[in-house]
Amino acid sequence: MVRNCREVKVRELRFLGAWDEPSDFVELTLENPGWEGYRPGQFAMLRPKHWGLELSWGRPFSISRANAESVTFFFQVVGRGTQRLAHLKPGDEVVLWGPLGNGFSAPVETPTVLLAGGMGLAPFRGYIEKHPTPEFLRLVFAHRPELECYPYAEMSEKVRAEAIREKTPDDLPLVIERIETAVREAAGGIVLACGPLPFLKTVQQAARTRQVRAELSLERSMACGVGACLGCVCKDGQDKHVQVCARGPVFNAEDVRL
Amino acid sequence: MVRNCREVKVRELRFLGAWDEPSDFVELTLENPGWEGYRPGQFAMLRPKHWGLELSWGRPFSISRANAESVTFFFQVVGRGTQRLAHLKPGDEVVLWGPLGNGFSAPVETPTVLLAGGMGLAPFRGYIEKHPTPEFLRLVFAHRPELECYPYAEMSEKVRAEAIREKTPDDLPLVIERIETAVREAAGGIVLACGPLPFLKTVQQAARTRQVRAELSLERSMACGVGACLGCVCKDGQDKHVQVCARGPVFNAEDVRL
Amino acid sequence: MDLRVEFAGLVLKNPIITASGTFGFGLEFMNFGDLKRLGGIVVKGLSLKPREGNPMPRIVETPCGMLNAIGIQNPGVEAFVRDKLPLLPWRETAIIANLYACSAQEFGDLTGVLAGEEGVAALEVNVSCPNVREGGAAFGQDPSQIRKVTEEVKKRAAGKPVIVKLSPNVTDIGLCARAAQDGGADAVSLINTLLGMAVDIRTRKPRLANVVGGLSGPAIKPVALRCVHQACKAISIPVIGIGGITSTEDALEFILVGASAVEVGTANFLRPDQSFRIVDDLPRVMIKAKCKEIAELRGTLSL
Amino acid sequence: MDLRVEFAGLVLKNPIITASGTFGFGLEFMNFGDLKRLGGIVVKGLSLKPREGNPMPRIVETPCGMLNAIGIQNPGVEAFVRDKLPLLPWRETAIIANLYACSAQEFGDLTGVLAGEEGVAALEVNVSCPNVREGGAAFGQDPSQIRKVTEEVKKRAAGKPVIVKLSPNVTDIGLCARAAQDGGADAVSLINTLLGMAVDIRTRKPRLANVVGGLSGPAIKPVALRCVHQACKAISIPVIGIGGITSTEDALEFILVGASAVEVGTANFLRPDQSFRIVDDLPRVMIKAKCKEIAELRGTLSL
Ligand SMILES: Cc1cc2nc3c(=O)[nH]c(=O)nc-3n(C[C@H](O)[C@H](O)[C@H](O)COP(=O)(O)OP(=O)(O)OC[C@H]3O[C@@H](n4cnc5c(N)ncnc54)[C@H](O)[C@@H]3O)c2cc1C
Ligand SMILES: Cc1cc2nc3c(=O)[nH]c(=O)nc-3n(C[C@H](O)[C@H](O)[C@H](O)COP(=O)(O)OP(=O)(O)OC[C@H]3O[C@@H](n4cnc5c(N)ncnc54)[C@H](O)[C@@H]3O)c2cc1C
Ligand SMILES: Cc1cc2nc3c(=O)[nH]c(=O)nc-3n(C[C@H](O)[C@H](O)[C@H](O)COP(=O)(O)O)c2cc1C
Ligand SMILES: Cc1cc2nc3c(=O)[nH]c(=O)nc-3n(C[C@H](O)[C@H](O)[C@H](O)COP(=O)(O)O)c2cc1C
Ligand code: FES
Ligand code: FES
Repeated sequence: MVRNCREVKVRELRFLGAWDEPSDFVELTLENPGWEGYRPGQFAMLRPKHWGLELSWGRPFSISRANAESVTFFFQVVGRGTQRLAHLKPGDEVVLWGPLGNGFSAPVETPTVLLAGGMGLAPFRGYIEKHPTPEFLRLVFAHRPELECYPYAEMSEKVRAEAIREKTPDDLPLVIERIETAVREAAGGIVLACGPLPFLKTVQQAARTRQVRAELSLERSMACGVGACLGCVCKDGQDKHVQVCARGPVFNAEDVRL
Repeated sequence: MVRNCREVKVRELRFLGAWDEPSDFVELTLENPGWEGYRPGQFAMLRPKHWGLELSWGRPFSISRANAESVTFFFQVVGRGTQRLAHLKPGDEVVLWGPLGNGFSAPVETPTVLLAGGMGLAPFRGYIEKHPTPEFLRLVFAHRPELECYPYAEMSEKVRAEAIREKTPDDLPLVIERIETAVREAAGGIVLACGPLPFLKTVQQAARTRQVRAELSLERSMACGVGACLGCVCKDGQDKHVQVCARGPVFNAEDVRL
Repeated sequence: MDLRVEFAGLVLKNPIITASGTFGFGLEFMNFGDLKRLGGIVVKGLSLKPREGNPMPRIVETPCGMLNAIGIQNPGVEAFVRDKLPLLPWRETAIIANLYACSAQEFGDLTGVLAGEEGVAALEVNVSCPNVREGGAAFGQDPSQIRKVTEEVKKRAAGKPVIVKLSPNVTDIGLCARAAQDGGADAVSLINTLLGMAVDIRTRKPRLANVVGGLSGPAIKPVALRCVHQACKAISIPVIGIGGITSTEDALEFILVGASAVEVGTANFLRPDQSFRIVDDLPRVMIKAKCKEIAELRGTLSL
Repeated sequence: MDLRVEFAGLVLKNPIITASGTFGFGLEFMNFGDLKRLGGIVVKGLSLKPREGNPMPRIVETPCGMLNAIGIQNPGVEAFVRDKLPLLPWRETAIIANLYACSAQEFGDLTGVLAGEEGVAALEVNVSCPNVREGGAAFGQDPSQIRKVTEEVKKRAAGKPVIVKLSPNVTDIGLCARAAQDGGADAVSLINTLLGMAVDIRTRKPRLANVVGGLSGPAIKPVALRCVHQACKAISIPVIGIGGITSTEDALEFILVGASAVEVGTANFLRPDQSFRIVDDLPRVMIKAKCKEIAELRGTLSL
């Protein structure tokens, strides 16, 4: 696998929706620097070339899908970097390094439950597309903003899928129950989860209780993305600090402390 | 005169030409926040709203012209700020404070020689347009880049004008001689000069020798533009530090040390 | 929503004060906002005699900040009292004089001139200006000198609150804060600028005629917050936070760490109405921070 | 064009070195450029025993900079020598070990392990890490401790060049530089990070678990240049400039002020090939600065 740093051009920026405070949901498509062979769950660091020095770091995003021509990311505007990214225009140059990290397992002919919370949906788009036996996949998607903000419709055409929305905090117990059921139903197979921390904790807990194999994709603020700065660590099963960027972002549920 | 700070929209950005290293010449037109009554030679501070914090200051530019709808600046790309300004797009918002400073004298029916060096041409565009007796005006324009980089053609239609180009350093003595002649020919009238420091020094020297009344417009790096920071001072005739932004940018040639 | 703050004998309508040297004498900003809306205005550094300041160039832009070596150019304290103070809305907004001198004696004399002025709400003692070689830096970096100057000023202040402005260019900011407290200061303010430098590889010259200058702006905010945090732990008198404050959120960060009020400096150059905008934005940001009055937030950082 | 620099017994093919803690063990960057093109690589801080470092969160982005409180997480000096060093191109590029310890004795022992390693070109002694409470900060801020540690390391270095890395969080950087020189250092490098802090008004908590951390990046470049300038005036041994270097122009600024070489830190996070790009850009920028070899530029600032 080539792990390079390239300058590529923006091909398209598409707004999928907005929610609550001005928080846009954006699909960003860049020229592909040759990453068809990436492993879903891997990510890349992005930094538009014209960014000055105010932001010191690139920004990590899951590779949502990639084909011979282009690579697509899917993000939500949450702060200074994503705000600026949402102003990119076709032709703008972006410095891109990756694919980074390890990615999800993709066992064939194995019942696999994809558990996505919010933006955690991103990596599963490519996962579904690339999987050799998609009929074994099942997607459970928990979300708060409207479904239209996500590329869910398209994904649900390809695999068995269901979405559950937490419209108000009152819905939370139901969502948790649905996650737990999904984990239970994966017994003998595997659960792959990506989403916010409380979501991952629920999955980890359920997988432990039900003794289901599970992989969790973690998020951290990242400076380098390549394992050098030690800013993004989590604790592994032995209580040792390991870099999420280089040793993850995907961990076996039993090998990581959340 | 209202000296306010407003957010206005970009109406147009026009590239007039480029020269040498990638150095663009740009005409920037903004919505006019109500400045028809400005005095030519006055300037404004500009800061696009989306600039982050990397650049700490706005940038000062002479008001090149203003009408009821719009105000126009004319600038050359020389550094970080002007580079960013050259990427503005119609609709972008710019924070604008001004009109600032004092401006040039505009005596009626007085022989007036406008001496412009390079970007020093900017303020004279509006000066010519607003002058009640333009038949008394004469423009002498010294430049290095091609004439097409400047809005000279249009100006030369309205007043008696000549341009002299310093193509190579060898041409410098000729240019200096032409400046000196122009100053001499203004005897009994007034010289108004705007341009780089060596240019202004030549004018000041010639005006002193020939005892011609002259006004010089100075440039300084500016942080506030309103006389508060004391970062932009020059020395007046009594060797006192005075703010170029608030007490100038136009000074009587005999009242300033260059 | 209650935006008032009271400390060191001062009552401010809100905790936003403009910092010395970045807001002139306030009058320069009258067309950009209503000076009466500000919590306070610290005027440009004043000396006994008029000062021409340093030669040019005096300012350089740096990443997210700037360097300055103005050298306390000012018309002298008497011209201030005569020409500027009467034009300021001192009944509505605290006008704070910023004192610059090169000896304890001179600080005392300067205090003498200002102590009787009804329009002056408090005295901020700049023992920390790094630009002028004659003593500014030395005072600010030596706790025993800080104490001595404070005592001298306090003695002649006729009851006006004395605020000692501290330099961050020291090994132990807590010691300096304590020295000011021991000298009788009513409050301290910090930080003044960090000592910095810029050079031009083309001309091979320093970018400031004074060679070194003071670094300010968002770049130094993390250092300023740390210093304010350390000062708040070291002393019991009120602290005014300064350094890189650009937004209302920034201001509240300093208050969270323990500051009673803040001063806005370099941000006044982002746009001349920035301090007014920070004031206007206070209610919104306080709601976001879930607090109804400033005192409720002050020093509540959970460690 | 001659890009070589020689100083303190080191011969580097160019003056661009990657700074400790920002370039891992070099190996992390092998896919982004040819390590052999770098002037040198300072590896992540090493301690005698493996260290887990500080709890999370450890890093925060700040305007034109960042705070870190990693706390010298590292696998220990022996694992470095065994697992990392053999994979590095140490014959072609100077590999510099960065030493972290909490007592002079421990520094000595650490030196003992590294002194015999052919692959280690020099030792950089981190007496300045502000993140770990046990002593780092105290060493770096106390000239007599700096001297003592330097002597101890020098004694056991078996002739390998000893570079003492200085903290900027002091009143007088010249004194610290002199202490290193007096202790027998072959060179000093500076600056390490400025002590800073960041807080979150929403959670009312510090943004670093360690509360305070080290500020680095372009934001601090003016402070770094000033410190290097002062150190060069204070001592006669070579100086390595560090702090906010992002471009080739920045690097040459430090050399102009007197540095013999520079280290690039936080800029490695702008993009992972940034240090390689700075090297590639050297010839172009040197032509712009009108100089044919580095030595011709060094210390030629005209005051
Ligand atoms: C491996 C990996 C893959 C990711 N994939 C995606 C993706 O596909 N789509 C997507 O929208 N986001 C993704 N993220 C999160 C994304 O990186 C952050 O949302 C982004 O960096 C925020 O940048 P900002 O400058 O807008 O926010 P900032 O201004 O830096 O911060 C704004 C807020 O976001 C928080 N934040 C910052 N960085 C992160 C982070 N890395 N993780 C969680 N919270 C953070 C901050 O604490 C703060 O509260 C991923 C993160 C990682 C580590
Ligand atoms: C009253 C006034 C009116 C002006 N009118 C015009 C105008 O109509 N058109 C125009 O093109 N320019 C004008 N200028 C100059 C203009 O302000 C600068 O070119 C601009 O600020 C440079 O910004 P920058 O960020 O691109 O350059 P920077 O990156 O800040 O600096 C690049 C280079 O330009 C130099 N420089 C920076 N600011 C100034 C300055 N104010 N004066 C001279 N050199 C400077 C720097 O020293 C450096 O060498 C005017 C300046 C003043 C003070
Ligand atoms: C141009 C300029 C002039 C200054 N003049 C003074 C001064 O006269 N007296 C003083 O105590 N501080 C002076 N300062 C320091 C500021 O008041 C403030 O302490 C410092 O800039 C840090 O705050 P900031 O980052 O918000 O600017 C000056 C700062 C600047 C930028
Ligand atoms: C994430 C990080 C980790 C660091 N770790 C070390 C270290 O282990 N030892 C050390 O001497 N300096 C360490 N430093 C300091 C840098 O080597 C350098 O001195 C400092 O960051 C200033 O340079 P810069 O502004 O170019 O980053 C670290 C800096 C950062 C940002
Ligand atoms: S982001 Fe630097 S080690 Fe992971
Ligand atoms: S730019 Fe601030 S006084 Fe002129």
